Amino acid sequence: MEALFATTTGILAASGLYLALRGRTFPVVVGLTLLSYAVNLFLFSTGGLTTDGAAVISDDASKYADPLPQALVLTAIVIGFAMTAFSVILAMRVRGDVGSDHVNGNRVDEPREDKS
Amino acid sequence: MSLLLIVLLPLLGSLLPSLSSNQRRHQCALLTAAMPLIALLVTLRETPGVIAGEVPRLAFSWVPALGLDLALRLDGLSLLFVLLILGIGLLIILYARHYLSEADNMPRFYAYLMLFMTSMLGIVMADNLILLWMFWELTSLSSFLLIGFWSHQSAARKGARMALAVTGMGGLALLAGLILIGQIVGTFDMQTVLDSRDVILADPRYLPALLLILLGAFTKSAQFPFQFWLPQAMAAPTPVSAFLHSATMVKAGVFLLARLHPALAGSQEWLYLVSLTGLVTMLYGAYFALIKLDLKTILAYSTVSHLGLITMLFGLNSQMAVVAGLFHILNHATFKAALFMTAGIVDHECGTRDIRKLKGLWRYMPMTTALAAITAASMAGFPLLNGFLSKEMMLAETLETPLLGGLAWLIPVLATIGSILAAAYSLRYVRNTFFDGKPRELEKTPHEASFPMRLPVLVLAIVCIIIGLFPAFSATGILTTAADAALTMPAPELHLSIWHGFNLPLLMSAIALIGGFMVYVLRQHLFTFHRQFPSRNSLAIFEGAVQRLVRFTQWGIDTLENGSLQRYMLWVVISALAVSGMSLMGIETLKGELAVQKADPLLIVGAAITCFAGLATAFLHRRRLISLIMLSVVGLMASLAFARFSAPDLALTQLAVEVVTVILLMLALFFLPQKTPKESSASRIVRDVLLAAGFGGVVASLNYALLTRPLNSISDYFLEHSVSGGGGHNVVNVILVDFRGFDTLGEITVLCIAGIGIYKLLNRLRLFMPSSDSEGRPWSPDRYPMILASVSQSLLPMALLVSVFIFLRGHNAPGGGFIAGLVTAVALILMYIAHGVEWAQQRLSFQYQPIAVSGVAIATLTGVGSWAFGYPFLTSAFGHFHIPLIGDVELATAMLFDLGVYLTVVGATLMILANLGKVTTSHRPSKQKEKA
Amino acid sequence: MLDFALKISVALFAIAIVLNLYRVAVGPSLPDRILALDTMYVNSIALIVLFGIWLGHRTYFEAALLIAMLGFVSTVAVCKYLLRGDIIE
Amino acid sequence: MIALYTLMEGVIAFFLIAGSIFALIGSLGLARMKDFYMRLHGPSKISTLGVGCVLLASIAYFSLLNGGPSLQELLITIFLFITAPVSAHLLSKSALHQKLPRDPRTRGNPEELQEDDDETTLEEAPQGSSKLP
Repeated sequence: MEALFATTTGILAASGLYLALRGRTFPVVVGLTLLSYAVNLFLFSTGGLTTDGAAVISDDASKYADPLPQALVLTAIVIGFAMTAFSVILAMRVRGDVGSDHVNGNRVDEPREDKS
Repeated sequence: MSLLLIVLLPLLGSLLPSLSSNQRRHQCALLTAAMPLIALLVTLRETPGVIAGEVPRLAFSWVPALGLDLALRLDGLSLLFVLLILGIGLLIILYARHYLSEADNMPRFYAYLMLFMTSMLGIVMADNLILLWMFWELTSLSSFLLIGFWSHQSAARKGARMALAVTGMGGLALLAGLILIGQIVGTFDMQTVLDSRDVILADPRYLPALLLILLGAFTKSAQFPFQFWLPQAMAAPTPVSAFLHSATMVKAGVFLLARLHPALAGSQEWLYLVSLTGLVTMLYGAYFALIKLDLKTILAYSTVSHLGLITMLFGLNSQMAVVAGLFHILNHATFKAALFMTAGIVDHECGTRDIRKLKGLWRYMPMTTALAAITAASMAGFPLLNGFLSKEMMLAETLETPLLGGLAWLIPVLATIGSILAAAYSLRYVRNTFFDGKPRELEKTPHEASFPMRLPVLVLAIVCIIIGLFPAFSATGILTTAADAALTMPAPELHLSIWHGFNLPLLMSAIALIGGFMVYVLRQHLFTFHRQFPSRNSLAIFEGAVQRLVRFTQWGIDTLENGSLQRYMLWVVISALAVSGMSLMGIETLKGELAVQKADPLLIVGAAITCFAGLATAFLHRRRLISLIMLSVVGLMASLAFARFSAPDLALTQLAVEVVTVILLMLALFFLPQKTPKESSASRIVRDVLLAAGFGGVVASLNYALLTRPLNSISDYFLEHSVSGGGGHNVVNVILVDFRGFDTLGEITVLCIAGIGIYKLLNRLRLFMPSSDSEGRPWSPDRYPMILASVSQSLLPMALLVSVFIFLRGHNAPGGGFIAGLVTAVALILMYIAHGVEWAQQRLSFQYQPIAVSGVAIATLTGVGSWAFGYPFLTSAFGHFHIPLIGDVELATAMLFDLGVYLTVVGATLMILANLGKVTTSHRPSKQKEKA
Repeated sequence: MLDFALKISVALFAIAIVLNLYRVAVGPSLPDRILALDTMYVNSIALIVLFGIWLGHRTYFEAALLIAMLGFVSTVAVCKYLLRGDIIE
Repeated sequence: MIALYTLMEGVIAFFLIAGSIFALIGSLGLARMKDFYMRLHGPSKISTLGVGCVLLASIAYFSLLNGGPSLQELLITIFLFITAPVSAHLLSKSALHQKLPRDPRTRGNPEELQEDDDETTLEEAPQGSSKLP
């Protein structure tokens, strides 16, 4: 199970990184989102993989899932959204101001119909 | 309290000039002078007490963690300097009023001057090493402003920059040295440090600390080899030079030597380093003072020379030498300030400072000539003037030094040579400027300066004469107190008098004066000799170094920062890979000692789906919408994984965020190309695939290694104290809103800021809106499908109910502010999707920015509220209440905090999405419009 | 009996999700993929509920509820995108 | 009492099995049917029914476990039953908008698909043929 989990995290991270290395803004943003999924899973797993741990404190619960990584990842997810949103808007702004959606700010090779 | 007044009044004075306009110059000068005048009176009131042996002190704790206190003291040493700074400062204010031309911005000048005066007073009165250093750096900064006051002149800018660079770097070295001293002694408190001489001298860190501190002092006091900045600083207006280079700036270095003398002096290192540096500087400065042609440059080099003299005296490890040094500080300040002012008068009236053009000015300005002659004679060490007294003491001390052992006779000889040169350049200064024929090639006919401009010089000249004639009456008291502060034991009894009988020092003085005259007469030979050396312009060398540095950094920037995000990413990833790969190589086996759990088939299927969808997102990235759909599959699977591994809160959050992200990305996609062009070269793709695979491999190995090793978590604390301490059963939520509430506060602040940033970025953004989709089909004319519109409206109350439910239960069951906020936001976004912006805005008649901000405010106020009850920030209180239907609800202040979180999330999310939706401004073809 | 039924049920739902993924992957049209994604959401609800029954407590009830709600919203959003391009207008 | 439990267990098991079979059939339809319009049927009707069955099983199970009616799952059921038709409607709307090809044997000739002169299917459509505003 651990190996399976780790492999999945690795594949998600690899896919995310590949996208983040692309030259256009949209794949980069998607890649960052994917990468943040991978990172969240990774961080979450630092508390160990608990299958039937209780999520809330109760008297008859025998084992609990580690709450600390969960709290960390919870805020990480929300902040990750804010970051994605910000980079997406930045990408739109670049398109509006530069006229291209290339991450390096190139003004070249923009199809004609996209100019308004 | 009066101590604080002395420092703060000039600071206040730096604000006052700006109240007056540039035209009303009298008013401006008066306003400026008022504050230091009051401060001087306060100081004078304290003076009798200080001379009697009291040391008024004042301390407030400022940053206890750094050992930084706002501590001031006024001992004898401080008193001497405070009187000099304030007294000469007042004269400078008067002088500057008449010196500055109409074009100069006088309020600005005075503001800088007062700021400088404040920082100088701070240095001399600081009772804490770090505080002293702070004021020290402030003098560097404010002197930068003063030297570069005529910022339209290139020389002023360059001189100011050089002074800042040299003294600023010295300041950093000083900080390091002071910290070392603080480490040795264990405190930064001045008195403790001064009393711990034995501890400091015995510590192995003494030498590095000493070197660093001396570096700071020597750069400030322009000691060899850092003397070069001082002549360049002559580009400053003359009042500034007169102030900085007589009583203040450069004296800060020698002040530091005197201040730390009780703690650091007495060792062989101190003896050699300080006294030899001083000796070399004295000779070097004196030689160049004789060579140079510009009046102010001559004075600058003579200042360097005299500072060397003082430094040498402090270095001699003799008590009387320290007294002599302090005495010379006082004397030098008086005559040098006066001399600078005469140079300023000459410059002001003749339009040049070139000694070759100036001659015979006594015809035009007899008063100034007389004053210059008196003060220059004092500088030369002429009897009956104050300079003579301290110089003779200096000569007497050099005779007794053990320095250089068998070669000790060299010291008095060299000191006498320095004195000869001093007499020569003093004579040259006076004779070449004011006598010796008639002026040539002057631009305007010189005339005597106005009386107010001469007045400060007159005052200083009188002081020179008074001290020279009645030293015992005028200077003994303050010198003895000052020496008490600068020495470990009571100062030796001081017998200041003009006549000590025929002795060796008197002979040396006589040799100096006669020799000086002879050197002056024979100076042409010296000039001829000097011309054989290639001239070296320190400014050019320094500027060249600066240019090289700039070119080097520019090269570095061009090489590393070429504007390509892809390249930055590449470097970041490669370095991350290197670091984490290295640490992975450090462990023996990848698998740790923990037993591996068995994987069930469902999990395998789930992992396979996730991996497949993740890879598909990457491979299909050129068809963007499909890639996005694949991304949602990954998101869904991730949240199922969170649910599977006992993290319901995360599953909920992940779900909500995933949907919001998809909506966001689709909103953005509308304005971006639908497909990514094929532009990566094959080799680039191979490189990226390899890099990504390597990265994935490292992440997977790291994760596996982590998962199979035993965990040492602090979570047990949270689990134990969640109910008793936080009053909630959902530990994750309790951690968020209670245990680590401060982190959460930071996070919602970030969220709020991101929302506001996006709002601003979208402001007046105009983008092309495609009128048809990527296949060229025009958009469907049906803007708001009716079924969707009506059904979604009935779903809204249900969704809001769910979010309230999740919010209220959050403390005890999965849920909480974050998730409830996201659910509410999604529910409202559905309204936007179904009915459009206009419809939604009419019904939701509130702005989202205030909601987000008020959320942060509520959360902060909740935290602040606990202060009102005497608890630390963000302490929570709670109680349990039973609400019908919902169940046992706990009402805690944490709940209020959670409400803040909720509002922030709702506000920020809607601020982002709704504003993005609003970018489409123009009305597009629709069914409704066609009908109309 | 219940245990056995649960296992069968989970297995069938897992197969169903794999079939959905197949449709998401091959398409061929965008509505096909969206439909498959929506079905995947619905099947996930069932999986979560089954998981809850297996554990014997209802901690995951909210998760199921949210999938129902949010899956709908995301489907609606993508459909609106296909129809109008701009989903919030 | 034990008989009741056994009976209830049987009922729950029945609902579970039935629900999952329904869901499987729905997804099978999604995977196997010939064109989009046919594929839409499976998930939107049968899968919803399947999940409904599972939710019923859950209601029964937790009622049994807690010894009282446990109706929270009803909320999910209501939600699903309201939203499923709406999403199906929107999906078919967008499919018609995109003029997705249909199986030639389909009877009826909906208005939206009549001017079906577009030869290219969705996936091979050339990029960037949209007109300037």
